[in-house]
Amino acid sequence: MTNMVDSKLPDARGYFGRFGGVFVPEVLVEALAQLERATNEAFADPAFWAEMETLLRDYVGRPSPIYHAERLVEGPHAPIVFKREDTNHTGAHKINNTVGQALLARRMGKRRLIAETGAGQHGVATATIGAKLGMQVDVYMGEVDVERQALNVYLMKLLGATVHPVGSGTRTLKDATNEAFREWAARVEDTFYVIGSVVGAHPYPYLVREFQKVIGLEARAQMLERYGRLPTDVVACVGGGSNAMGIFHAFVDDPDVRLWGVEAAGHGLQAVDTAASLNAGSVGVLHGSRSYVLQDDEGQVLDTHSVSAGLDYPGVGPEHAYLKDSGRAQYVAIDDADALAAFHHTARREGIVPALESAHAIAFAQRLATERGPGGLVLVNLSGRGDKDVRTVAALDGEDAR
Amino acid sequence: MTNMVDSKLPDARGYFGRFGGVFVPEVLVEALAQLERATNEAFADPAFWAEMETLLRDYVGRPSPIYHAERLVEGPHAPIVFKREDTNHTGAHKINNTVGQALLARRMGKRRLIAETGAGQHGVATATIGAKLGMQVDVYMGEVDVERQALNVYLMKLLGATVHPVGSGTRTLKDATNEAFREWAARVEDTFYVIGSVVGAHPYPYLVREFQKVIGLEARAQMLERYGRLPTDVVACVGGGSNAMGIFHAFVDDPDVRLWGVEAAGHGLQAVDTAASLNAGSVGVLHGSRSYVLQDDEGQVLDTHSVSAGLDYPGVGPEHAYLKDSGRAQYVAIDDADALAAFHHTARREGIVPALESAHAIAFAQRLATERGPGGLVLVNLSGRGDKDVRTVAALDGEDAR
Amino acid sequence: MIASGGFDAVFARPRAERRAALIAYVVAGDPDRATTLAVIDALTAAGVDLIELGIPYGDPLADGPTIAAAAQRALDGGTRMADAIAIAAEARERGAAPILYFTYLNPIDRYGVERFAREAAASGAVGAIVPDVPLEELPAFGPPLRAAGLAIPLLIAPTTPPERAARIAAASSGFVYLVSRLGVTGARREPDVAWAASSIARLRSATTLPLAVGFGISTPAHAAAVGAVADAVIVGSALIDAYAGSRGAQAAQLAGAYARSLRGALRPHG
Amino acid sequence: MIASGGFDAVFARPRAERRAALIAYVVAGDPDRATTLAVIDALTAAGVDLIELGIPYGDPLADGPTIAAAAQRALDGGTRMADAIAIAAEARERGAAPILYFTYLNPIDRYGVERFAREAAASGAVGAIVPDVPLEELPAFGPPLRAAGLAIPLLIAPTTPPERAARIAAASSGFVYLVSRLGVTGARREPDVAWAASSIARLRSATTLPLAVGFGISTPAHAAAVGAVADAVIVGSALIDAYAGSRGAQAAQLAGAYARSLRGALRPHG
Ligand SMILES: Cc1ncc(COP(=O)(O)O)c(C=O)c1O
Ligand SMILES: Cc1ncc(COP(=O)(O)O)c(C=O)c1O
Repeated sequence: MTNMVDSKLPDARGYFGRFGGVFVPEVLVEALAQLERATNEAFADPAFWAEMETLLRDYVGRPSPIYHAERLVEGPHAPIVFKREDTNHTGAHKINNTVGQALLARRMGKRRLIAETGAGQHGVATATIGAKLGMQVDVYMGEVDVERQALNVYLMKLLGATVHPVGSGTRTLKDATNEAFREWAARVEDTFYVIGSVVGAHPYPYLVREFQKVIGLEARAQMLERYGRLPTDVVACVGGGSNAMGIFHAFVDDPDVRLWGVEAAGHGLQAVDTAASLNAGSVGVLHGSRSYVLQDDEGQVLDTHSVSAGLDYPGVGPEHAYLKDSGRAQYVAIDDADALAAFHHTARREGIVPALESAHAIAFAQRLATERGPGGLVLVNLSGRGDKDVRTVAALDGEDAR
Repeated sequence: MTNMVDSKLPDARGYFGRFGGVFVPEVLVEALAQLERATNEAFADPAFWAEMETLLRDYVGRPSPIYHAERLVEGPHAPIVFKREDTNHTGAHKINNTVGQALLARRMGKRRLIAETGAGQHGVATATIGAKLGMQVDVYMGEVDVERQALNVYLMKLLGATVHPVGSGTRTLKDATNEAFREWAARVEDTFYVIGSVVGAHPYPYLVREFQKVIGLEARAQMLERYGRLPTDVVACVGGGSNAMGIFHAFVDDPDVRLWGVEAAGHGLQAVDTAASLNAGSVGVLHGSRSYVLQDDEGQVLDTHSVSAGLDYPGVGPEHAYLKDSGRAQYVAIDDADALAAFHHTARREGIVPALESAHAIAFAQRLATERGPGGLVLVNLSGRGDKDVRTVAALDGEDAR
Repeated sequence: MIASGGFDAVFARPRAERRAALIAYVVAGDPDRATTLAVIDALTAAGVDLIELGIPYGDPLADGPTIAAAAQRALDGGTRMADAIAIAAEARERGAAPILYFTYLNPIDRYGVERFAREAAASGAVGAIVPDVPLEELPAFGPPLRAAGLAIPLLIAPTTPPERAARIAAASSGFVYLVSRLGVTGARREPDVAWAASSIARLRSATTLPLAVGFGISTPAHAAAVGAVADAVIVGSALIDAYAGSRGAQAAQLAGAYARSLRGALRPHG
Repeated sequence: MIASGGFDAVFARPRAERRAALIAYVVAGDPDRATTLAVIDALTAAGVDLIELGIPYGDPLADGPTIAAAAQRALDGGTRMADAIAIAAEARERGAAPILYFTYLNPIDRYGVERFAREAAASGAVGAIVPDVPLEELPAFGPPLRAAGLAIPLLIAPTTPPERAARIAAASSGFVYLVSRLGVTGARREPDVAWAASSIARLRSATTLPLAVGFGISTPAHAAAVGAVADAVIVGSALIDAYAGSRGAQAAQLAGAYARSLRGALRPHG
């Protein structure tokens, strides 16, 4: 039985306990307030959810299955069950959120979507729904990432989106996010900013969670139906934290279900090169809300590192900060080497090539399953497929995979 | 109302009308007979189908949705509905078949799977289920294809399979298939040959169809549920013909449903460089059965060309030859340029990047939908997703997408 | 503590001269401490009424490329919070125009809001603008600064609804900062003078504070047009552009010349 | 029509000499017509009893890399069906050993089975092996060839169940071809002599036809071992390897020498 928290948060000011809020230039305050009103209206409108459900079913391909990964661990262990977000259209949970936000945007009369992207997954997911709904899409992406993720850049072009390389700061995701905020500030009237995780100013952490919570709702029902009981543990990787909140939310009020967020330790928690905001960061304000941030003693945000682009972010959603401080969820970290080992192991033993992000969750789940023993039941959010990562891994392995 | 055919075929000797049969060296005849017996036993065993259904649901992610592609065609037109095989694990219909054959192999006590592959899709699908079931997998692939599909080659390695480059003949799919047959002949006792389409000697065309017919069974029920009626037309691309047979089979006995197979015309039906066996070929024997073959006047099999690797094959399943000759299905061809245009169009208008194979079907369906007008209802088998083709298309477009 | 004279002193001279005040933004430590000090001296000499001193931050959400790059140059040069405060203190000691800090919440938060308030006040500054602390977060953030005698000018944007603008004006101190157009700081896009004029007219009834207008002001013509309706004209990116790439005396000369051109455009109100 | 003497003539001499016959496989046109003719002459001179003449096919499912490559060389050299038949006819006219065609169904089918039967018989050949036409397909394929007087030796593999082997033997003509091990043609893997011996023993009761053994025979020792139990020994890939890369007289010399080494190993039955 774990510490209880309030699953009805955020409060009216966008707070989860002391985390969250709205820390943005005044020019965006009204846009966020508008978005909050539109969100509340939409969420209260059955027609909105009906359209959402149709798209999730026919376009995204939901429900995603749960799958017993039988060959992952040897010796006595708890069954490990994957929630298969990798089977979604575009290959990850990201699309659940972009579909929802694009519908909100259309409802608000905005014809243009903007998004930040790191590795390109959220950019592709935004470009995807933009193409489907006939909306203009502009994606902001750090120059460094444009260079190393040429495939996703081309994919976004194929989908009709325009990719804008961002040359400021570290020229990666953090700066792309800054730039998207700036672009939004410049064109708030006709532009909807589609944020890719449970980060940013209120109402983003809330609405992204609401769009992603379908993962946990489905998984909870599927576990009860298949196993006649809830999992003992739920494990998910945490970058910004959207897939994790997506699967955690449905279990937050189940006191006996332990929630585990797995961050990217990169080269290690003690190293400079890490991306584990909750494990190695401190409380700060980044991209519009208060949460844990990887920063120096002057409040300057640090460069991060993870082999997995989707976890390579110095912040984390405020609801995770709240769950951490309350003890309701525990946050651990897995380094590059262990994540890569889990990537290979899952491919070889299950015939599933996981996203490097998800491989962090799997690596931790393997240990946990052994620790729990046969009485346990470990649910892992397989947030995405690893096709996008094959070249990265091949390069690390010194293999050719053009 | 169209010509009727016998959907209960093949007959006991493996014939669909005058097509099919068993034309293999004697060393394989008994292996095929064994396979036929095992297939019949398995198909009569509810436990076999129960395991198959579990895997299709949890591992493959079935049922795949149907999806109304609203923005594909302008002007008055019949709705176009995609059957979304692209949402399957590994990204195409191929996995339905490899899961089935791997279960058959295990039932027969064979611990080793071999497969031929062209672009690598079937190789990856075989490596995938082999990894999951803990079976050894050897994949035969032409040297030319190994060179140009390095990514899939690496993916197979990741999944624990061994890829054997084939240096004979044209060093492409046809020769890889020859080599797989030879390897099977050398190790029939412990080896199961997983054929990737409704081709080869009996019982392959039959059993592959039985494993793929889930596509049509699902789609038929989904259409009735969603639209209250059957489609007027069913469209699928035809390489070897497995995705097409998979969706056609459930509709063969519906006289008002027109069936359209779309072949790859490559540079055009009149050109030397084509892959349209039914449209430009003649009756012959290739890889163990009688069907249409692209061959010269001496019976030498021709080099083929299609921008889509999965359609780049000089033969076609015998059941298609039968459906063609009977008039029950019609076979048309779409050339590289039109397929590429449909590829781009579908990405931009629907946010779905189709496999180049499937883009052939879409290109034809666009025309058909306009011709049919609003009274029609066109079901297209979206056999796979196009992630695997993005580099090919980028190269054709002169874009960089490393 | 260096006497700041507070905000009354800032607006006394322009008020007496019946013209709009000129507020000039520079980043502390861009590209080095000596240059910043020289530039501040030159701006003072050019008749600038208030120096907005940017404390460099690596993720400046409200700033465009010019100021973001200037902040990065300052950070790359090793400028830390204490350095920025020391620059302000030294400038004041050398008789510079009043100084107002401009930075973001995170560096202040991390430094400690109380500590920042104390040291900022001690440096002789008149206040601080923190653009990512909107009205709603002010109660949690503002008191320590106010207690130290620092003003916190708040921003009103074109997107701010009138009722909210009035509340912001009421909560503001020092002056009210009207953002002259959508977007972030930067000289590349023009200010919306007509919108500024009508907002000013509306806000006069809501506050007695001076109304300053900034964002996109880069030419004497902009300054003249905005200065005709506002109590203060704020220039930032265009000034930084004017001396970017140079250092020391040369930078000071360029900054001074540029400031003079704007200052000259601020004619007494009709 | 060139008199073939039929299959009886093929086995008359080895029978008289109480030894196993030697059957040698070459691909027509590998690497050219003249070489093939010279090689056939040399094989005849070396005492080969029957020439298996491969009509090149690009997708030879029953053949390993050696024969597949030889066929490809012949095709690349432009060898067509008519060329292969003409080579057979010319060889026979020059007094070569009897000739048996070996090819696949598709080239024959496309050429026309009746036309092939007619022209093959006219070339003086004794029959044709078509390895991808199994027992079940023989009724549809065989009659035109048989009507033209051509024998169709069928193959029995290690995987063939005994009951089926007996049926194959019964349906075969000319001889019965026992495949000595799993897999396709090729010299790289050894024949299974023990299996061949036991199969031969079992088949004796099912047929009066000669029993030939092939696949993997490459050394005089293999020939001796197999020749001790079988009525004929078939060599293919190893022979092709022996002269691959050479042409004309040199090829003939190499092929002849190699054939003689095998022929010498075929001792009279005890
Ligand atoms: C597959 C996958 N998993 C996880 C993440 C991390 O994001 P979040 O923590 O918001 O789920 C990403 C981000 O790109 C991703 O692509
Ligand atoms: C996506 C896709 N569609 C179609 C095909 C063609 O095969 P078939 O005609 O057997 O469906 C392939 C073959 O690789 C494929 O990958």
